[in-house]
Amino acid sequence: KDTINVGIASFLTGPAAGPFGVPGRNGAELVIDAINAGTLPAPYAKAGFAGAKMNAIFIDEAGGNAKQVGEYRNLVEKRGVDAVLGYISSGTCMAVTPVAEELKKLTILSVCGTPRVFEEAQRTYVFRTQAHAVGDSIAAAHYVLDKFKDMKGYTGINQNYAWGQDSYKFFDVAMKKMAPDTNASDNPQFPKIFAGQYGTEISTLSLDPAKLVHTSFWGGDIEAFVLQALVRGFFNDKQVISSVGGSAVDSLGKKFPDGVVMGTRGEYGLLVRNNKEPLNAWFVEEYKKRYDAYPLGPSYQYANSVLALKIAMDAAAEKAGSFPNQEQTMAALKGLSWQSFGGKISLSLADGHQAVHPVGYGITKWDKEKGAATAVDVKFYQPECIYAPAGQNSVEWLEAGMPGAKC
Amino acid sequence: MVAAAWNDKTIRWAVIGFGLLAAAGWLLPTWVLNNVMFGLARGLAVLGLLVLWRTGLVSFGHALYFGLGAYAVALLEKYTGLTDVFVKFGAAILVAGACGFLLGFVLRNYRAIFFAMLSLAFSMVLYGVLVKMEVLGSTDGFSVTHYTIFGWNPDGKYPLFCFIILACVVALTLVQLYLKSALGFLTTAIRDNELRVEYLGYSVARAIHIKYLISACLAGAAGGALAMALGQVDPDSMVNWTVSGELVFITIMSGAGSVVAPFIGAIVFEFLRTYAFEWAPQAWQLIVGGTLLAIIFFLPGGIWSVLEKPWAKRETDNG
Amino acid sequence: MLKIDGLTVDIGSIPILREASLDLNNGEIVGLIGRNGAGKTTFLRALMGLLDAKAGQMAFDDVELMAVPAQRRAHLGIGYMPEDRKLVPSLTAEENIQTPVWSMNIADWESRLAWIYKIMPEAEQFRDRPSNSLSGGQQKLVALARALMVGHKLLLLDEPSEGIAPALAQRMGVILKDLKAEGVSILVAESNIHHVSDLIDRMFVIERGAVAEQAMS
Amino acid sequence: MQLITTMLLDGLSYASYLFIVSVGLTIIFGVMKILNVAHGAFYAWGAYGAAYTIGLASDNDWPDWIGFVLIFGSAILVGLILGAIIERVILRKMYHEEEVLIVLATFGIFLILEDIILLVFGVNPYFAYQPMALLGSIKMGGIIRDVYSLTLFGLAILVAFGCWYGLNKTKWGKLLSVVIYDREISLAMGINVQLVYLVTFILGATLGALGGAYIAPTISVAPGFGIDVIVLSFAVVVIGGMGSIPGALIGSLMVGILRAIAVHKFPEFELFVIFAVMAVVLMIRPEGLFAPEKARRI
Amino acid sequence: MADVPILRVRDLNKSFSGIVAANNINVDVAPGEIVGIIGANGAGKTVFVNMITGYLKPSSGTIEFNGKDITGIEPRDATHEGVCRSFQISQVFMTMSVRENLLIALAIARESGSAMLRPVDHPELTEECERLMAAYKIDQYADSTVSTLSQGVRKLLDIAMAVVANPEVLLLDEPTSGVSVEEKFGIMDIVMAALKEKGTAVLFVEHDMEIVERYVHRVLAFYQGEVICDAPPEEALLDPGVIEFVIGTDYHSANGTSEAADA
Ligand SMILES: Nc1ncnc2c1ncn2[C@@H]1O[C@H](COP(=O)(O)OP(=O)(O)OP(=O)(O)O)[C@@H](O)[C@H]1O
Ligand SMILES: Nc1ncnc2c1ncn2[C@@H]1O[C@H](COP(=O)(O)OP(=O)(O)OP(=O)(O)O)[C@@H](O)[C@H]1O
Ligand SMILES: [Mg+2]
Ligand SMILES: [Mg+2]
Repeated sequence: KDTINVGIASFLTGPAAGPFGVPGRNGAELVIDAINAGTLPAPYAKAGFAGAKMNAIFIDEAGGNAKQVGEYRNLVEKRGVDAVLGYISSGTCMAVTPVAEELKKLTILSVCGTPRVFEEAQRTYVFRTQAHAVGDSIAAAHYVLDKFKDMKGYTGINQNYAWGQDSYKFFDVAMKKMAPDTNASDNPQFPKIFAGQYGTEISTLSLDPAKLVHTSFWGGDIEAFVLQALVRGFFNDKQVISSVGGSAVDSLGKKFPDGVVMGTRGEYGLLVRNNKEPLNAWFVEEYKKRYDAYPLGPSYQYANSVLALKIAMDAAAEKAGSFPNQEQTMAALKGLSWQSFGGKISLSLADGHQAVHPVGYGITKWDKEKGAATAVDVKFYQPECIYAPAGQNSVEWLEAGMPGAKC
Repeated sequence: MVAAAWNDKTIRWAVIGFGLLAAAGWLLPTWVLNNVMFGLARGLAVLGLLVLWRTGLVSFGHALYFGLGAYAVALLEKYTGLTDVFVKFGAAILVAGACGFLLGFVLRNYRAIFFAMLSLAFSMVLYGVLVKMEVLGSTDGFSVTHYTIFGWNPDGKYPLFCFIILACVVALTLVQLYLKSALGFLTTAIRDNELRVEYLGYSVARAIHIKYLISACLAGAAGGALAMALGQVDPDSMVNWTVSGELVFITIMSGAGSVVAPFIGAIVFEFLRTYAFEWAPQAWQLIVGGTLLAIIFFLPGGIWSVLEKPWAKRETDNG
Repeated sequence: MLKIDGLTVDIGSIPILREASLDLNNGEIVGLIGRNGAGKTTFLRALMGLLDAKAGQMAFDDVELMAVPAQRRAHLGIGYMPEDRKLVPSLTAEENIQTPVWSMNIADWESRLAWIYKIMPEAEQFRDRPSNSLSGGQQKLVALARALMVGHKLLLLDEPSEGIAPALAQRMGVILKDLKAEGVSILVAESNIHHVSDLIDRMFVIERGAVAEQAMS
Repeated sequence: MQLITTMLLDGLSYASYLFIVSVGLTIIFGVMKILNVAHGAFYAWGAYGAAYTIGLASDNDWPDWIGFVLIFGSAILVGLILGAIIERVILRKMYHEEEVLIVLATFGIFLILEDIILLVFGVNPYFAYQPMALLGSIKMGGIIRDVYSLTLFGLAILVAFGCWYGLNKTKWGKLLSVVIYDREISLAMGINVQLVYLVTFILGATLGALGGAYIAPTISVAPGFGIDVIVLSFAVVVIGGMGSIPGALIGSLMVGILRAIAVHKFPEFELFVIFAVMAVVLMIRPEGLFAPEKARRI
Repeated sequence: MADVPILRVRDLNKSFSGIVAANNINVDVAPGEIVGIIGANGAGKTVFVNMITGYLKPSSGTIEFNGKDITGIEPRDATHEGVCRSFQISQVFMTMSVRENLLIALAIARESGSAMLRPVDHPELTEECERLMAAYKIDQYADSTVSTLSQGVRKLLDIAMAVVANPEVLLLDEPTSGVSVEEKFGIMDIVMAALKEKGTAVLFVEHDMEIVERYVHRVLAFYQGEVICDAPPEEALLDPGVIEFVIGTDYHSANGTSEAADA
């Protein structure tokens, strides 16, 4: 077989296209082309996916979960793809997973964060090369407690949908467990997603005695929030910690305030921008050359999914001595551990289907000389510290006070 | 009544058509089967909107009932483990119907844009509740994975497809009989002149309430059917105002000419979207919007108006 | 002053007026008489440009009306009173009478209004009431007054006495005769010849879209 | 006390926002009876116009105050071009159709315009924060506020007064009420109906674009942000009563203030405020706060 | 004439923000009686009809029908009681055909409860419908959409729709205005003959004195919300107040000719 068809879903339209979907697609595209041409750096320089070229079919993830379920079926049943990659929205991941199982199609989730995908049921055909969101919030709590020991209480502003609600909930529980005597605000804000106007919320947060403000805003929402908060001197007064606002750091450039704690959900994007590790350096370099922008978190996440597929297929081919079938590829993928474009990733949870990797935070700083955004005080937390051991439900583990965490 | 139904030309042909479709479903590729099934499910809701539209009312809030139906199915499975399609489907209709019956007391007094927007307000309240409530799945929603028919646990979607076709046939027949009855005949009359209807001695509010109830039940049935066909429920795809808008969109695209139109329109829409999406993943809205404009311009009577002429011609030929 | 020749109007594909011809001299009142559905209203609407004519000529003074867009015809001094009143419900009676003043230059509109009130004192009584509260006949009066505001050359009246109490209809006849004396030409569409037999100078009978002049008995 | 002033100011500024984004819809709805879904696209195009030109200006180191000129300039340009094209090419041929059909047509236009944005401007956000930064901030009621949002209030009052005056006190406004009621009688009274429609639509489109353009400095101008505005502005229009400018103003104020109270005190209900206000208003006044007069029929 | 009035109106008043549209109206109508209502424009005739049929609620006063108080009931209940009306401005279903208009009227009048779920096109209804259309001379328009019909035809349809419920009291608001002279007597003959047979009491508002003279037993003349004259036509039409405010002087001077023309 000399080509494989792979469906790749990411937001190509709508508000999530700019911060997530298109950077994600670009990351995938860059790496696919490099693999097809055999131009990836060592140890992945061998061309192709088990020798085959990948023909990527990009589809738009916009339109809601139900629509995506339909589109997933179309990908598999109508367009006959060999595997499906991608997905950003947690809801969509939750929705397509049972369908993937039903249709028995290898599916690698790239970005979505909800732990429920693998904790509600054992999956056979679905993998995720990104760690889940509980770890993001635990790492955030660690970072806050490491750097701002004497902050007076915390509050949050998060979008009113599952991602925002979960992010704050996990952060809140983690804080309560790790530092029981800090004050949690009784009035955290949950504005409607894409509301755009945050004047009232900024007033409320300003009146709140809590100093630390947690946000899982992304894309246009974080940008609007930053702009509106900035003129009102909000950042002089409050310490903001953002879990996925990375795109705003680049889009707003020097306008983005210094001193904001920023995460990227892994060893990605802003936090590793100047990291000289060869795979990462190659990725940043090539990405910049091709798209005239720095790769963001999602660029890494998609690229990593593509890379995982390649590694698994190559390994399976070697083992089988011929072009691997889906079962062989899945067997190779299961429990895989590999050096990705951003650090080491291991599929070590959920019986080898769910990835873990370090998660870090840093503090934004505008580098005047280079005219580029950077992060300082970057600190990564290792998987043993932020994820529940295999087989445990991570929310229950978190609520139990994270027994056995090694930090 | 069965005889009366069979005497009706539309019903007769629809039954035959749906029968053929059910047979063809055995041979169709799965993706076609799925898209047809989604289309038919939505068509049920559109049929309900057609009943309202004939009387001049457009609801921007029928996602409320659509969502109630879908969630009834999903919650039933999740919390009670009941999976029988008849039970699920019945529950969807019951929940939506009960809600429609109650809200009907309020909405029957509204017309035009105010009817549309008050419906919208009610549906957005449900949306807000779902988004807030984690036990109801928040924005992620639930999967609906299993279905059984009288204890039989079928493999694949074909039996479900047949079930949905059956539901469509029943709904279509009942609605057609209703529209041809004196009560249904009032539909256009109310749109034209409510005052006269009152003076003739019939309560307009009551007539509208009945229509509203019918449309709510059908939307509930549609939501339930789609939830089973799709295997997924969530607020954004089932309850948000965009869903209501989409249903209205299909209604008008289909045309109000016949009770068959909603199903044809909904299936066409399903395929239109699938192909637009495939051809232009970055600009599929442009294709959908352009098609919409083209239909409005060249077929103001909806897709049905294309079929209407040959259909009417048959009528004169036969009688 | 008005000469209509071979006017043919279709609505949809149904022929409504067939080669209708009619002429009207300065200072003349002419009746267009026909039974229900004969095409009277259609005739007047076509004259106002509210319906497209398929064929024919309509010479008004020296102007060919066919070449004048609908909204410009009123500017020539043609006042039209529709059969079904068509008052703007959100405006008062007086504002309704004034509507032409807003779109055209009617220099003497204030004196015209005063004159209208003089000849129709009823109208003055309800001048400030919203037109949607007026009775059917009162609305008819306002519609007539509005036509008078525009029509200093030609008045097209569609069943002006329908629904008007006889005492008032009688006075209206007098008013129209006065107008005629001032040189205004008037075309009255009527389904009941008795309403206008004293008023009109000549009569055209319209039947199924065909118009023919008939001698007055 | 501090809380009350804060809530009031927050409420006022949100109300101004609501009014500004919905006034264009009210005008088109009131006069032409068209529920213009494309309003969301005008809003988005206005914002893109402003953001794009302000970005250019800042790249060329033009003074920041130019931003204000560009906001109004781009709104007018967008309104004029899009408004004229859409009215003349599409809507003009549809006035005799059923109202829903026209709504659907505007929905089609919306979809198309949205995707054209995507094709022209791409997926990355545009910013136009310069005007907001220029005006800086001011301390009111113990809280720092940005002056720009306060000017929004002024603009809302100005636009409201302008529209109200134009509709109720000028000859043109009065002509509109005739055109609204009936096309034939308007023609018979010498009114150029086509022109009135064209001008009204352009005006509505310009106001829609102005909403977007003026809001642009406070937000990230990115794909898909026009959609929510549609529902918001529909709600405001319905609360106020079809086509009523004072109605829209009062409706905005009610929603704005109640929303501020909710955000400060009962954040769980924030999402419901606008719909709750709409439901309550409609229950009490089935056609909105300022319902237009109806014709007497019998 | 029977002594017990079928319709008894007592002290009826109605005003609209300062405008008095009904001022202490007292009227009794006997079963089968035919009453002509005349009056100046804006005198309150339509308002009177509207109050009897429940469209407007009187400010004060009572309306009794067959001894039952029907003041302020809903129009549809008035219809159920047996009080029906036609309209000055035709109220018909504009986008439907003449036949469909009548079928609906018939269906509502004849069917009740679940019978409303029977198809409308069953023979009893359609046959009666055809008869009615023939009687009102609108059968040639049976399949035309009403919006394409002239005002006069709509008027006929409007009246036909009012009588299908076989009311005991029928109120007609200007039944012949806009109906051409060729038809108006024919129509009134048909309507009146049918109603006489059933003993229906009819009150009709009319500006055409020929019609009034020809058909009514009694005339009610309205002026500024008051009944200024309640008498048989011979008497009423010569009443000076009535002449001044309602019928004018032309009518009597032209009377001879018009009677000759009708003969
Ligand atoms: N839109 C239409 N489509 C089809 N036919 C129409 C339409 N409008 C009018 N007609 C027909 O044109 C004919 C003339 O109508 P018109 O209204 O001019 O009559 P009229 O002489 O004014 O009658 P009336 O005295 O009853 O008002 C009628 O037979 C009517 O049915
Ligand atoms: N809804 C209303 N609001 C305000 N005033 C009204 C209303 N209805 C009627 N009127 C007024 O009440 C008076 C009586 O009106 P009505 O319609 O009964 O007159 P009418 O006798 O039927 O006259 P016509 O012969 O012109 O039809 C009129 O002055 C009218 O303006
Ligand atoms: Mg006519
Ligand atoms: Mg009257």
